[in-house]
Amino acid sequence: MRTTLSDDSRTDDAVTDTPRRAELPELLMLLNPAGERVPNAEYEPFVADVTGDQLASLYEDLVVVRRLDVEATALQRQGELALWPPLLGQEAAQVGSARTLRPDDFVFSSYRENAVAYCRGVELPDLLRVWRGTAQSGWNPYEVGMATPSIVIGAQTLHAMGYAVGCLRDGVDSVAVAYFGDGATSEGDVNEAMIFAASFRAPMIFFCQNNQWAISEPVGLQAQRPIAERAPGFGIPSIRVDGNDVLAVMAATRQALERARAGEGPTFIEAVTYRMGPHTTSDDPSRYIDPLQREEWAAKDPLARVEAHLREIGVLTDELADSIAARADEIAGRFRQGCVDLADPRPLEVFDHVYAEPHRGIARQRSQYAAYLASIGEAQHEGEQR
Amino acid sequence: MRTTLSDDSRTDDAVTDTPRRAELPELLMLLNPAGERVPNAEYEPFVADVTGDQLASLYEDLVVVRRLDVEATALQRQGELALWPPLLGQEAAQVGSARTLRPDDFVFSSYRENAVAYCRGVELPDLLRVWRGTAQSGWNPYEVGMATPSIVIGAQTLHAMGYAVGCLRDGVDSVAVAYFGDGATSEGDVNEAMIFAASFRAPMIFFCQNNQWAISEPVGLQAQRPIAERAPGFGIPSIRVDGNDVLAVMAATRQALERARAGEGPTFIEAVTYRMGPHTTSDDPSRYIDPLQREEWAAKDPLARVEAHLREIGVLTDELADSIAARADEIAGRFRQGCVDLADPRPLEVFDHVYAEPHRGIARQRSQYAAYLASIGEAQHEGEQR
Amino acid sequence: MTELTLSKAIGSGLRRALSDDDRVVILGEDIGALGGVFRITDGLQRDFGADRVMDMPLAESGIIGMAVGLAYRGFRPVCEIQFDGFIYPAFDQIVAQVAKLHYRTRGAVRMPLTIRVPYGGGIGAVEHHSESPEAYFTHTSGLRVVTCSTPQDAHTMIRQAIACDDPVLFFEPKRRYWTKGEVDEEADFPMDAARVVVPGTDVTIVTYGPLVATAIDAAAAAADDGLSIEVIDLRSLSPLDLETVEASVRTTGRLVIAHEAQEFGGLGAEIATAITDRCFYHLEAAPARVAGFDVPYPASRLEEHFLPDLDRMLDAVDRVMGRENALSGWSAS
Amino acid sequence: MTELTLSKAIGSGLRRALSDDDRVVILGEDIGALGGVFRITDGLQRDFGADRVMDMPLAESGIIGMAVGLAYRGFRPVCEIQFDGFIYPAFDQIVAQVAKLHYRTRGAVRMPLTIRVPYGGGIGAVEHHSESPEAYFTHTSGLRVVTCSTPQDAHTMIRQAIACDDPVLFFEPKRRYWTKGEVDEEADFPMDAARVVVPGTDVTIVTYGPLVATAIDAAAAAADDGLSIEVIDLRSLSPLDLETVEASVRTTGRLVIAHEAQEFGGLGAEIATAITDRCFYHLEAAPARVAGFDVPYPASRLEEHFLPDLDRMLDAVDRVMGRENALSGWSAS
Ligand SMILES: Cc1ncc(C[n+]2csc(CCOP(=O)(O)OP(=O)(O)O)c2C)c(N)n1
Ligand SMILES: Cc1ncc(C[n+]2csc(CCOP(=O)(O)OP(=O)(O)O)c2C)c(N)n1
Ligand SMILES: [Mg+2]
Ligand SMILES: [Mg+2]
Repeated sequence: MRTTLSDDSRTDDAVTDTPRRAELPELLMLLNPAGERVPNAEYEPFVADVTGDQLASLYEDLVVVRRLDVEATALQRQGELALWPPLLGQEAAQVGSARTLRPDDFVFSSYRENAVAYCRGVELPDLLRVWRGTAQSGWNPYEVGMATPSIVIGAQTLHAMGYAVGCLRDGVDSVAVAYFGDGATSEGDVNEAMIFAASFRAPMIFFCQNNQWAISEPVGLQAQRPIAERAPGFGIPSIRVDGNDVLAVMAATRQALERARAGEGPTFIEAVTYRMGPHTTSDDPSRYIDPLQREEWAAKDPLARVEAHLREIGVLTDELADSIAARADEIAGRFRQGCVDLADPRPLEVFDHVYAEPHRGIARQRSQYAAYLASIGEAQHEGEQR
Repeated sequence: MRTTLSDDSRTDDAVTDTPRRAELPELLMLLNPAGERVPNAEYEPFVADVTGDQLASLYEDLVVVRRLDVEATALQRQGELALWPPLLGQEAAQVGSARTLRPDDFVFSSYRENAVAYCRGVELPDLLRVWRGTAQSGWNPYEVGMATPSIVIGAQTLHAMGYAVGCLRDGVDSVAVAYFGDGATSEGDVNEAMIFAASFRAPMIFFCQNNQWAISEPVGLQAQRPIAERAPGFGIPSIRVDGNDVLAVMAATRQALERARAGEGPTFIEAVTYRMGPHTTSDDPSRYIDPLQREEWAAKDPLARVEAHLREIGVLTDELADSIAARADEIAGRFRQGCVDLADPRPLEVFDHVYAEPHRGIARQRSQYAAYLASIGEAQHEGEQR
Repeated sequence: MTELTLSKAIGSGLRRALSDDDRVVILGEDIGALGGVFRITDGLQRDFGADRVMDMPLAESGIIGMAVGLAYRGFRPVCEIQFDGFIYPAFDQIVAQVAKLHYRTRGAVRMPLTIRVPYGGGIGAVEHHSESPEAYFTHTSGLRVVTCSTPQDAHTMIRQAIACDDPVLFFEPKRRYWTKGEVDEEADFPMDAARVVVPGTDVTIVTYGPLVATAIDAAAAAADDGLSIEVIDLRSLSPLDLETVEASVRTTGRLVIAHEAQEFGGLGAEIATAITDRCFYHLEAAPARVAGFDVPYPASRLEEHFLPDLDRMLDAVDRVMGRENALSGWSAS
Repeated sequence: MTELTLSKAIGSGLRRALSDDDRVVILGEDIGALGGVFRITDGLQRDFGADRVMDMPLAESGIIGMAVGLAYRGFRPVCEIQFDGFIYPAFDQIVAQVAKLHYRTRGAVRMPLTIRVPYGGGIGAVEHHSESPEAYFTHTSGLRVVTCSTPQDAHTMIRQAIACDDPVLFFEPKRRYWTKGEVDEEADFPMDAARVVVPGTDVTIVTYGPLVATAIDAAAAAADDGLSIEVIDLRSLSPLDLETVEASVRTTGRLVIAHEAQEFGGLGAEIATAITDRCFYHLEAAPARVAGFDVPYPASRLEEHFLPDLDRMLDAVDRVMGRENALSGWSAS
């Protein structure tokens, strides 16, 4: 080995500090947990047009998606669903961002964005097909502007980036929105998506719901610094927003959308929120969650603050509250009914849509299996629901 | 779809600027292209102990590795090597960092770090085995503290991270150093390595030689911001250093090593340099490189400035220069001889070392192939060099 | 001897490995406080510390790449991939690094990694949670690939895998995690030796992992029908113990191979080809495969139509026996 | 008709695809100003612009993931992976996304991607530049996998692949890039139809890509020896045109399968198994495989001992003919 001029030979040990970095703006909040508006000259203009009635409509969505979420959990407990990933606590992050999009925008999400899907107009039973196990996707992405959710963590962020570049090439000002979690930020794909998006100035939003947990892992395992600090290093502006504040989420999303539509490229939004339920209905958070932490977050509930505010400004009367509750119940009823009505697929559907064009291998296996089913007397199942 | 509260409905369009970020420190430079020392109170202490003789020893290495690089290119042109990836222009980045390491530190590099390997004490012919095609690795990593270079871009950064965590677990203060290029920073693996390294406070250095090119792609395609700006977002301090300034590289590396040995975790160093040659001997840079850019960089040559400085301070006499040149020629001669002397592997070596423990499949194929070789009269090849 | 479930048998094997060798470390997502989503590592972090049982950031390539570095430094890392369908982000690290480093370095660097992968279907899960990707790895030189079907094998083989100086993919048949059986911690056998589970003389069924139980049932059902089926549990998928299969087929002359993985290019093809080569003059019929269809793993309400079951195995037995079967009279279009 | 090298024939196919359909875009590393490391895309960025022929950041998962998004938006992306050994970082996007999205979405979303992969050895390259990873993809349901051996096929098939509404892995036999041949731009044939290259009656050699030329030489050499060999170029590796192979083996009764990829679990096993199933009573001998050994691709000065060549093919022919061969009298240990 060459003679080492190693650091050991030095006497002075002037280890310097981590290079100084500007602190990122504080968490953006426009409506505090008590339901009071927080003044903010920079971001208020983004929601200045939201009337009391519109806020009430957002509130209704918050109530409805929470109701649906609770209903789905119940359906799972009753054996009607195989699994459900609750979004309890993340209603404002999802509704606030999704209600801000245009129909021609396109969402690429993970599995937990059921409130986003609801806001995109996905039919109620379609929200449940995957979780009941009758299909691997619930809806036609092109009908609602939302891709089939990705279960492989982070993969969808690249798809959003590609779609956004496609929008650029097509000369339209639609925007792609990638939803993902705090855990997802550790996957190579999410980082590659940021690199490509910056390079191509892709009109897209990286919408990270930092709900503090990736199953049992606290966000501190994935990130030593606030997640929003990563994007600027890639050349992507970012913002940390109170994810339990529907107005703040809306304002940040609108800012990002405008930037994207104006040709200024991607924005990264970290919506800081909390997963109030288990990871999924299969999870046992008692093994890892400190109940005190959960309680702290319960005090920052995304619905309560909107309710308080709407009462304060006189929009939410008891009457309206009742009618919203009734509407939520009614929707939940249809949701439940839609769930139990979901038909099982027919056996030979196992061979459908593997390829878009005819395929000799599949054709042969399909016929063989049909013959097999006939031989064991299951032929009658074909052509009719089982 | 739910009624959209889209951004179109807003009249005011207060798109704000990208969040302000502190500018990173300027490129660290301690010896300018004219060979003058640049005062720097923060970093000078890291090289205050480097005597004129030591600097001359560094200079000798710079001269030797350039000489070896030129020789290897010639060997390739003459058909003695299948390929060679020149490091021309990157001598200071490699020698300055490698000479700063201790024997018990461990390097994980890419294919272009032949000067690093030389400084780690790799035997001359061992530098060439891979490029002549006689083996897929040149040396035993444990003998020189340097892993077999990774050709898959970026993969080695994760290995360095794992090795560094291993050092922590073993309670030793050795440091792992990952060398990689500007292009590599786009790979998911490199980003994951930063995330893990930050999370585990791995005692390691991310040493990025930004030579401005990834084959034909300019660094601007990979990065919209200086590469060193990424690391802080992951919680890793970083520095941009003039990669053609051997002293600056040394200072930055020592700072990072001290930090790592003191338990303060990883550091990211971006050594800004230039690939003065083709990507490899198979490349045709005339298709994509602007000769003017290359000329500009030629003026910042990493050897010239050390030579000027050493002459200025009276250490480099004509006599010493001649003896260094003679030594470089002598080493190059041994290098060439070592190359042509490299023996071809014996046929059945194709089956060696697939597994560390006996394997019935390999044993069988090996015997069968031995029988086959015997049947076509090649048995005599076995047991002797071909 | 204690009675354990297959999952607990793996857990106790990991525990033994951690106590026997302090170079063993475990890496994975949610393996610490949670004990893994299947609770295989339950209690291990508590008992061996977070320095040896390490929760990993959510990145599979990162996990395997980190293990490579640890192996370079002399550790024996055991990595958990949470589900079969999440191993692909780590594919490059596994096939281009883990599998090749010993060869690349001409033996200088050992890669004694174990990569645990809960695999297979039949648990009513959503997409990516029911796959059988073993053939990608059996086709990769430099790796060893094993699986297990009993608590005893699970316990012994996980310890063998960890002790092995080569990288081992350890596939765990997740739908059999709750299978119970006696476990003798001192038991030993070669990790790459197949096991004749049921002896028989008319037909050989070769299978592994989750379908061993199904094959045993098939043998029982066939016995009622007067047919004697030999069931072989491969245990090791790479290398294959072809000698054991060959010996059986020399007797029976008839071979059925079953796996959950898709048929086309699956391990069944390798077994059929190798055995046809070795037993050409002993075969009474072409080897038959019973495997997943060549479609992506379907939604769970369709999985019974994807997964080989007892009836499909018996139908294949009828086929190699030349008896009436589903395809009698069937012709390809 | 023009005489072109195989590489230029692909280039001209890409050029036609770009002019015929403005939804076609090309993505890859170094494909712009450089024209790709093999110059396949030479001049395309100049002529079609950087919006359609796009240099990509150095990240393969990113490239394929981006193509998925473009396909979602109705584009037909053609991705270049620079070398065979660099496809693995994209493995997850290919097998878990590209291959499955059409199935997952019940046909709502099409994935008409083409993924071009220069593959195979024999060019004296360093590690990762000579691999034959096709079996990983043929085992993946939802993908189509093709390769080519002549400039004509190269030209026609790359256009077919791009026009196909399914994802197609297009493997390019890089050591045959310089093979010359006539190319008729209007030629057409089914992309999944095998081609009988040399008709014969004694032995069938089935192969594809780089080894087709070797098999033709083997047939010529055997003819001198009085043996009539039929050479079949598969073209499509998934699906397989088993009908063409079956018809041949029904005549010859003897099958040799050759590929560069490692033997264990390679495509040869699938072909041998399927043909044994279809032609059991016509086979005079067990099908023989001539393939890469089950070792990682070795250093280039050893590659002649890894790659199947004419002599090894002829030895396998002797084996299936029951003639004296290398393994006569050989026995496994
Ligand atoms: C590639 C991959 N690895 C592992 C998993 C298993 N898994 C499912 S969800 C999850 C945690 C995700 O955390 P986060 O990204 O924060 O999203 P959240 O669940 O909190 O919404 C894990 C590890 C997966 N789905 N995909
Ligand atoms: C995963 C992977 N993709 C592609 C390649 C082909 N390739 C070899 S070198 C190179 C460029 C690397 O650029 P950079 O990281 O800047 O290193 P430099 O060559 O400039 O030293 C590419 C694309 C590779 N080796 N590995
Ligand atoms: Mg989370
Ligand atoms: Mg570079």
